[in-house]
Amino acid sequence: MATVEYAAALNLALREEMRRDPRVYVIGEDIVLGVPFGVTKGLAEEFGPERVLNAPISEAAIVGSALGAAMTGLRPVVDMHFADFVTCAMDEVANQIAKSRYMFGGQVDCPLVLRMPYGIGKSAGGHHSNSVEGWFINIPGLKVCIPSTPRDARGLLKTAIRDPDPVMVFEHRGLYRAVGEVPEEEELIPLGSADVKRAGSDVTVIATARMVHAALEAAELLAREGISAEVVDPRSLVPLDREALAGSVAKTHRVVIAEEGPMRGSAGAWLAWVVTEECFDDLDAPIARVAGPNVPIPFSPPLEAACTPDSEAVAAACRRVLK
Amino acid sequence: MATVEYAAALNLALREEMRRDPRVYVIGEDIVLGVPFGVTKGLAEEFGPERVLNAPISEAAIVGSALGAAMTGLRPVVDMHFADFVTCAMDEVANQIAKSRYMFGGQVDCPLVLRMPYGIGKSAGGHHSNSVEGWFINIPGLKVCIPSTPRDARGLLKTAIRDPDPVMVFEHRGLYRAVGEVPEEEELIPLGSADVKRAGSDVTVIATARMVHAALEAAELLAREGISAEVVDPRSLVPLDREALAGSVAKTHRVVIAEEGPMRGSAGAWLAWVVTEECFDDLDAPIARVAGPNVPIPFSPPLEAACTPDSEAVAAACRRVLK
Amino acid sequence: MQAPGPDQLLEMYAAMLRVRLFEERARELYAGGRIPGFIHLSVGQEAVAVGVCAALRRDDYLLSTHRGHGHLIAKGGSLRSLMAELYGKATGCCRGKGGSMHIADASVGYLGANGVLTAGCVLAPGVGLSIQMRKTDQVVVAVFGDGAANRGPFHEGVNLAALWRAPAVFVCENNRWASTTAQAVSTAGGSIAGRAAGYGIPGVTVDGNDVLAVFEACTQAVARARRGEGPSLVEARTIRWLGHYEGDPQLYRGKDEVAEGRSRDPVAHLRQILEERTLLDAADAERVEAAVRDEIDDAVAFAEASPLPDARSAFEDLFAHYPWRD
Amino acid sequence: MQAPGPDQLLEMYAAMLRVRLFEERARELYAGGRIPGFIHLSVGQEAVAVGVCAALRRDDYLLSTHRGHGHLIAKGGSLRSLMAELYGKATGCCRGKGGSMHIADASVGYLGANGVLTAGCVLAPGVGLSIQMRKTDQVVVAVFGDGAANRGPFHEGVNLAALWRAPAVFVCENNRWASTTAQAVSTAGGSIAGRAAGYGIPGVTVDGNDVLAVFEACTQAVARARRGEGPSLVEARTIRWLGHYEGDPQLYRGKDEVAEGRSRDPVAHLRQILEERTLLDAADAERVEAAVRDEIDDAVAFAEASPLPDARSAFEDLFAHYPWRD
Ligand SMILES: Cc1ncc(C[n+]2csc(CCOP(=O)(O)OP(=O)(O)O)c2C)c(N)n1
Ligand SMILES: Cc1ncc(C[n+]2csc(CCOP(=O)(O)OP(=O)(O)O)c2C)c(N)n1
Ligand SMILES: [Mg+2]
Ligand SMILES: [Mg+2]
Repeated sequence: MATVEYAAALNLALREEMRRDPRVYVIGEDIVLGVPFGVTKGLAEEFGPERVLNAPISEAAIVGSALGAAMTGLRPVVDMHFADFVTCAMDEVANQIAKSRYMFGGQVDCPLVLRMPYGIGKSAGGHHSNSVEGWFINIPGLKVCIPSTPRDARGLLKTAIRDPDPVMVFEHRGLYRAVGEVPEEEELIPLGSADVKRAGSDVTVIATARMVHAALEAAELLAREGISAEVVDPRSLVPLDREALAGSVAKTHRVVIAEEGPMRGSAGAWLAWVVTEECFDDLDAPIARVAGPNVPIPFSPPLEAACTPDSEAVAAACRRVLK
Repeated sequence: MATVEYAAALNLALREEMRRDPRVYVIGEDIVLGVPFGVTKGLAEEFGPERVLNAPISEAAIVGSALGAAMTGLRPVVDMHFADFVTCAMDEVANQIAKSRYMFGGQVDCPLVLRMPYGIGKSAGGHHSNSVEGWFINIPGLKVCIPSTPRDARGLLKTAIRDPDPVMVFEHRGLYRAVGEVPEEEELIPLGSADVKRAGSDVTVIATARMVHAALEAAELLAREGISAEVVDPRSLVPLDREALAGSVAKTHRVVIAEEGPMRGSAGAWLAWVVTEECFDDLDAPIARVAGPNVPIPFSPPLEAACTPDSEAVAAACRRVLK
Repeated sequence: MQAPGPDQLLEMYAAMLRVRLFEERARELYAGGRIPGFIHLSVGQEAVAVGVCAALRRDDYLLSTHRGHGHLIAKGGSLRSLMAELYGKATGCCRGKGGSMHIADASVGYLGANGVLTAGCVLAPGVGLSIQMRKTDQVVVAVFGDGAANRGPFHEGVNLAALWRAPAVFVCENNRWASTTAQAVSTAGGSIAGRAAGYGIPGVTVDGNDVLAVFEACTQAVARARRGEGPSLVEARTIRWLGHYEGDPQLYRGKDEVAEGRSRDPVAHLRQILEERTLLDAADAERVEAAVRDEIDDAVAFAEASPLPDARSAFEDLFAHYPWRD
Repeated sequence: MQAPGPDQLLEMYAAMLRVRLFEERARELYAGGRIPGFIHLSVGQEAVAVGVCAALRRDDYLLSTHRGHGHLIAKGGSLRSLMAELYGKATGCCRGKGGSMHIADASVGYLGANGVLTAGCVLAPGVGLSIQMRKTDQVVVAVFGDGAANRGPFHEGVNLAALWRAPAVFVCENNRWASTTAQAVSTAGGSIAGRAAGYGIPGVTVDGNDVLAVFEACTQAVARARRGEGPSLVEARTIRWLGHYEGDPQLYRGKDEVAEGRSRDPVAHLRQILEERTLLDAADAERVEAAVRDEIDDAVAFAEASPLPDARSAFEDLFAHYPWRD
């Protein structure tokens, strides 16, 4: 095991897959130098400008061209720069990438990956802090994963690149510098396999991306209070490992769902639905949700903090469902 | 009361508001002739081409220009042509319209309306059948209504036009020819006021748009079986009339939520969450949801039918929660 | 450029007729309730589809529009699976999932009609990139309407293709109208070809009722693309004889425009050229037409005889691998 | 066009200095940890902001970019509320919600910086429409970068404004770079002004380091717009002296470019003109600079002294009416 940053683990996944498969290329704005998060740094040196393409500021064409390439034999990995800007290529994602295979009756494959750096942090303000994964789980035809650790990031991105279908990878930008262990040997993590990040018996916290870490911190706090929290990371939202979620709830009977995006209409609401559907009889208390408030993310640090769900919020929700 | 079509009721609302307020204008593709749904028919004759603007096929500019106009004193009503094409103006809606007031600290108002003809019907295929309201309830800064009858359509659209904030109006295109009574006198229906479309005591069906009618048909079927279903139409999703939903559930203790869009990550999942949050102790059975499957809407009639939730599905769900 | 030889001219004539008669037949079938949904026909515009595709090889790619039957036919796609798709049958090219607005025939490089205007313009550079990376000498054509030229993806797609020197040709099928809206009031500057200069690529306007003019312009553009010299834009000015969609009352235009179209009938025009060059006489013409009618009859019979898809197939084709409950 | 008189020239000089010194101060404050988030500075580009805004009235509108401090200052916005906003203070122009990338000062028609590139280009025709419908003779300017010119909203916005003959001016602030990407490799055709012809509107390229050149081109474009003759495009070629954002290691360019910029310092250039015309001597210059420094000191003191916003205010300003629980 090597200890690496989340960004470096993603970089490793890209390198490994680009070495393995000459059809894989990466495209995005400023990716040759790997600005701003460093994920694609050094790839151009190894794979040349033909496979590491700095694109003009043309999100629709970046994403649309990836579909054109994928339909005709390549395996594009698109760097969305900030997930917020997927709005500028929304038709390409929602109507073209998600639907082409289906509408054409399976005549074409669309093996492509959209890397989506997302989330709140560092006072980036309303246009650079959005959590938009909820939109995409509502679009049939897309797979959606959301790694929380360097190891998951590498393993899921590799799987995503090999997947014959379009996969979005939501990378929380607050995690790029987070470190963790990554196996030396190649590792593929299947989509649809949740991971228990901490075992516990009193309450199940289902958390994604940065909120996994908030949940782990909360679990520490709660442990001191004698509460044993299990932290389950779905790792992919589509497909979703319903069995793993249900298995945990069958044990704990209490559920907290934690995400960063706005409370209303989000992925967490869907997860809550799935838990209710799978585990209604197992639930001893109403599910609690932790999510951002229904406002854009404001700039000023105290305002941003007020809109950022944290470990305290998770801990409080756990106490609530245990009351 | 006059009996009019849903499309005509919307047309009436536009006329009334354009007469009342010279700042109101309508813009969209082919709206002078009112193609394809007839909602804007005849407006150009009455209000002239300055206030009824046929736009080029430039969704981003149509929607973006509406924001520019709204911020500087006008009251645009945008005809999205098909809600599906909001993907082509997603940044303008999600990052500009929804966020400007907030990010600018309240310096500007953004009073504009986006009319969103949506839904399944007539084998229009994957690019003209989407239900996307779920994305927008997940975007703070937008109000979202979804009328099911001519009366609601007129009353809500009028309120939306007078609202100082951006409002999306989801108009199911399968309802445009539906008829219903509309008061002769002016009527404004406030956002955030649900309507009980049929009173009942055994089960609450929360349904939107076309599914309200499916629910009413289902209620008829069920009545013959001795089951009394109450049909509650939220009419707006943001704001949401939580009290009315809770009030109905307090009476029936059983809930079915019916919508047309895909099951995963949709508005119905959010409604289910709200019901659980408001009424956990009142619920005598798990909530049931009726929604479309997680596929794009296919073209061929039997396939389309297989993907269109109907009154049978609602009735079956009611029976299920009553078992 | 080499002028098309007799055989190619005759092939083009048959293709023009194939499009014309297919569309007319689709029209009848739609009126008779055999075809569900909405259809946008290309009667009067055949010279564009055929002129473009005659300049292409079978392994070249084409990204089409909502008005795409003619492009598919001209590209050499199967009439049977096309007609079956319009019917919504299980044997349709998209297994009944697509319909008129989403037909595709990957076997001839036809990468899809599109219900979203201008969508193909951003796919095109990516197809071009794929050609470059796979080191084949294929070419990709993106067709779009005059109305569609006003959407952002036109700008982004042309710019990107130009930067990459992608082997792409952007073909604007300018039929003067975007549904009820005249080109003159939706397209500032008045010329779509004129916009090419802004991206440093060639842009030409041709008579889109003259298949040889379209063919010539496209042949040059395609040759340039194959040589690795990058994309071009061809604006073909033509006239749509029928409504925007079947059922369109056409309140927005007078009968004179259609009369003008008919007076410049692209099929008759090519026939006249063939006759002048004594490549076709009345008997030949009848034979060609009969053969095309047979093909279409066969396609209709195939579509009629085919089964509707099983409802369960609605849940197939979304993903290559779809092993989970969702 | 009338050449600017002495007073206006002196005002422009003060404005240039105001932008320059504000940006330099913001840089120090950012380095010192007083300003959170990310900032994009416009040092070296002052002639664009000032040349554009000098051609505008206070009641004209401006839609800005992520690099928007200079535009706000040149438009006459309050330094105090700008600086307080950069600090994230409650007294900031956006009450701390916006920050550098989302500053706005509606009191001077500055309708916002924007974290999404090119967004202003589609807002502009609507502001123009509003001006037309309200029958004022205002003008709207949309500023965008050279990189931003490659996004679709540029195309759609310019086309729509041209169709409407909107009183709009599109100003491309071409500083050669879009973050790490050179204009040459992102903009096919090489000229943004050259794209104007495709929409039938005037497009000119000017030396963006020469405030008088920018002013002259913009004055003509603004006059044209006010006369109801429609939009124009002005491409001002300038040089950014600092990184794309504060902290940018600038690995993508050599020092020579910044040296070139400094050798064509737009502030020094105007000062030289003023000196040549004997409108400014060393003592005047010192006085102007001292006054500007005082303004900036005052703005910093205001920002420093202002309170941070109360966390509860995060839940205000979303809607004009927000009476419900959600
Ligand atoms: C993005 C988008 N906007 C609007 C529509 C609705 N629509 C379908 S066809 C059409 C007119 C298209 O005109 P043009 O591009 O000139 O093609 P033509 O129909 O003339 O072949 C419109 C507005 C659409 N399908 N997609
Ligand atoms: C739609 C969108 N895409 C990408 C970005 C990220 N980004 C911010 S500034 C920038 C470069 C902008 O270049 P240019 O338009 O030339 O303006 P400049 O920074 O040179 O002033 C990029 C890519 C963004 N903010 N918005
Ligand atoms: Mg047309
Ligand atoms: Mg730049």
